[in-house]
Amino acid sequence: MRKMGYLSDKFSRTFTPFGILKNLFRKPMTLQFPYETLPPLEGYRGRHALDLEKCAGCFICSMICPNKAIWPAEFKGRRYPQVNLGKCCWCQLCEEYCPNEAIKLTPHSMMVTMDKESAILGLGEEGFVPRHQ
Amino acid sequence: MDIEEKEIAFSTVPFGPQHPASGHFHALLKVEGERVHELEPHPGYLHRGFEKLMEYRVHPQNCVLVDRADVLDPFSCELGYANAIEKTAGLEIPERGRYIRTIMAELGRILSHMTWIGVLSMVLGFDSANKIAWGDREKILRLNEIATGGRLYPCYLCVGGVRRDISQEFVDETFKALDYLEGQLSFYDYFVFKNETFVMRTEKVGKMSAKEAIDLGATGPNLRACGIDYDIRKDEPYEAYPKVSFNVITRDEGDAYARSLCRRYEIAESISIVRQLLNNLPDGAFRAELSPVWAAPKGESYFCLESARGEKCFHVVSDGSPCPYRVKIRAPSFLHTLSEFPYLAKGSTIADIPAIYWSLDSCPADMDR
Amino acid sequence: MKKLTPKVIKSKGEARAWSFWVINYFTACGFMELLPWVGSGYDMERFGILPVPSPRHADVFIIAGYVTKKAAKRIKMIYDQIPSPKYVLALGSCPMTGGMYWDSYATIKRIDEVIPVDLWIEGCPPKPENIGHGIVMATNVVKGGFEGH
Amino acid sequence: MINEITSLLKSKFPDSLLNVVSEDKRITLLVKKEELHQILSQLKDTGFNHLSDVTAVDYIDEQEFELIYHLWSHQEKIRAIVKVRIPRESPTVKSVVDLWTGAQMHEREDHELFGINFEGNPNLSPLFLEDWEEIPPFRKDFDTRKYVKEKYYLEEEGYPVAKG
Repeated sequence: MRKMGYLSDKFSRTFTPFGILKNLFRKPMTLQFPYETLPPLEGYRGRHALDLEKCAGCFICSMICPNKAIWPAEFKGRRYPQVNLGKCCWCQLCEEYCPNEAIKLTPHSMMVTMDKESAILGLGEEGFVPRHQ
Repeated sequence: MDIEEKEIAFSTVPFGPQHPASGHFHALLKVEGERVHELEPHPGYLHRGFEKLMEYRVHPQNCVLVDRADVLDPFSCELGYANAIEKTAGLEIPERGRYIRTIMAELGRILSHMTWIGVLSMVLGFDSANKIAWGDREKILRLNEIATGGRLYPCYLCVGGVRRDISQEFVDETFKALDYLEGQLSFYDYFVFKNETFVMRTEKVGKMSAKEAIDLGATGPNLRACGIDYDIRKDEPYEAYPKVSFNVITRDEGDAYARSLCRRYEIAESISIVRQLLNNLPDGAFRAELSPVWAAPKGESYFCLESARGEKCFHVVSDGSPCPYRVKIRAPSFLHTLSEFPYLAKGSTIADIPAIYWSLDSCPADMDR
Repeated sequence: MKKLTPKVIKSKGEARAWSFWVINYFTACGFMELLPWVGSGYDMERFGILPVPSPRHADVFIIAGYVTKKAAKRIKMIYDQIPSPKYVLALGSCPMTGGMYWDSYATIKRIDEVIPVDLWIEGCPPKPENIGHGIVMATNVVKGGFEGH
Repeated sequence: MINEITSLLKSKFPDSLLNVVSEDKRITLLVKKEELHQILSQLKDTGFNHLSDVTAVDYIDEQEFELIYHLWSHQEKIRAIVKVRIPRESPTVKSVVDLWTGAQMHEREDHELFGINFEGNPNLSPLFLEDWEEIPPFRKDFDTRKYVKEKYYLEEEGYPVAKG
């Protein structure tokens, strides 16, 4: 049997819908994605960047990488680490263990591809050149 | 409630891996009409053999790999593994590192409970609470992103402390987020936990007594809902929990509604814990100086911690080489899904199966490891 | 908020692009990054994307993380039940090259041996902005007449 | 509380307790295989009512498995770790399902991943892996990287040289 307080509870419930009105003036919780995005944080672990001069070619980064994502590649006669974003797990161990801070993780992280081969970061003048757009 | 064993036409209904409520876990229900007679669990869809993989990796690589073990509460796995290794080596962590680890552990607990509110209300067909709860957990993920640089998987711990220091911006953002969540909790009280349909769907559903819960191996909020105050943060305190005052929430009905209230009040406790930690955060070193090729000495250790789901223990055997010899992760969801769920499902109806399954808050990835 | 001009459906591709129906079968850790999309963090229903329980009504299949051998059988079964044209979206690096579990005995290393994949989104798991970027790219590609399989 | 338990156990099973280590709130026992079941049921009577884990460690160079039972008592808040060494060839142990029903799933997992046979366990069918022909995967002599290289990585490991 419902307890006696049910009636007063019912009465107070009739006014709750008007409580919804205050939600009309609150900012929507949803982020309208294509038009407004959250500002990128400078500490976020996104795509890699390589400083060609600083890199000594010691490949400590490819030894410490848990997913074997960093492989040596030839570029202008010297061997540099080349990152395959299809294998990487963005754990920043390579940046932590690099003796002279050649490889770094930048906050940029828009990585969408239609074919798998373009997930490999090619080597270019200023370090890594993303093949897709 | 005895069922006469005359000619009863049993049929098996799969509560399959592709069911919106099952979350990649398969169970065969032996059903008579709508009454579930027996449930046979079939896990294994997310089994990656974590313990085997960890034997091939060095400690820093393991710290990164291990937080993928439990998808809903990743930080508790990192905390467990790092502490287990430090116990074998007898390593001392600087004070600030302990505080930061405890803050991130409690934020992980709030994140996991917020996700659980969303999933349980989706499973009960209560979509508006699901949308709001999953919208609110963005605040905690934003904090994760500010402090550790990673959204879901912080990869934040290393043996000997934490990999980055937390900035003042993180402290201010945390206070703002915690105030917002505290306001939302009163909204959830009125909107979810006192909602008549929610109460009707979860009260007296999946009821187990204290003795049965202990025998089945329940831990965490499922056990505390049956009246036993087993909380490792109080019984075997680790990290900075001795310096924080909080109370263990127990209820004694033991049904799905009691488990939900246990978790709801645990969010409030976690918010007060994080506030206490942030107010008296010591400064100084946050990471012990270790050589890059550090190896744990020969030894064995068993470290238990209280994750959002229950008692998560790491048993680590190391033989002096940089890779651990054997790591065993005791996942709380393992017994929630494989020994409590079949016991609670007996005699309930098909409509209650998702409500029972997600009131136990078991993460399939954590169960299969 | 920019006023949205009323949409005039010109081509078949455009009709498909605005009504992706995703099957409610999210495999692994990628599902945690789809929660903001299913919930009200980013709310994918603004793009007409709806999680649908049965494969018969779905036309997009999201592989949200690593795939074990046991799950690969079920994925193959579900993929065959989805009526064509169907599109497959793979999140994270585990379906592409085995990623984190490249040396695990239980996981499949390349998902495109099991089912053909149209769009890869990298990230472990990818940020909701990445997924949003992928969704916007998918709608443009399908609008341009990409038939899928 | 701990020394009462250790003295009780020493009096009851004098010869089968190989070594006992007792820190604060934790006891570690190494027992013989024959007396294992009696010791565990004795521990359950003294209040260790929660079985948290049944773990196995594969010491391949000593050709032995080490089974570890982790117990917890809710009243006294003490943890007990019982270890037992079993030979590696045909590892069989008496099951503890009659003491704790939670142990059934732990033993089933250890059976599938290590190949340890538990007599008395009602259901030891495979749990995680479907139609698995190799040896149990968590044993030390199963090398997962060699297995994966044959089965999955058909083409070579390297990468094309990046054109300059």
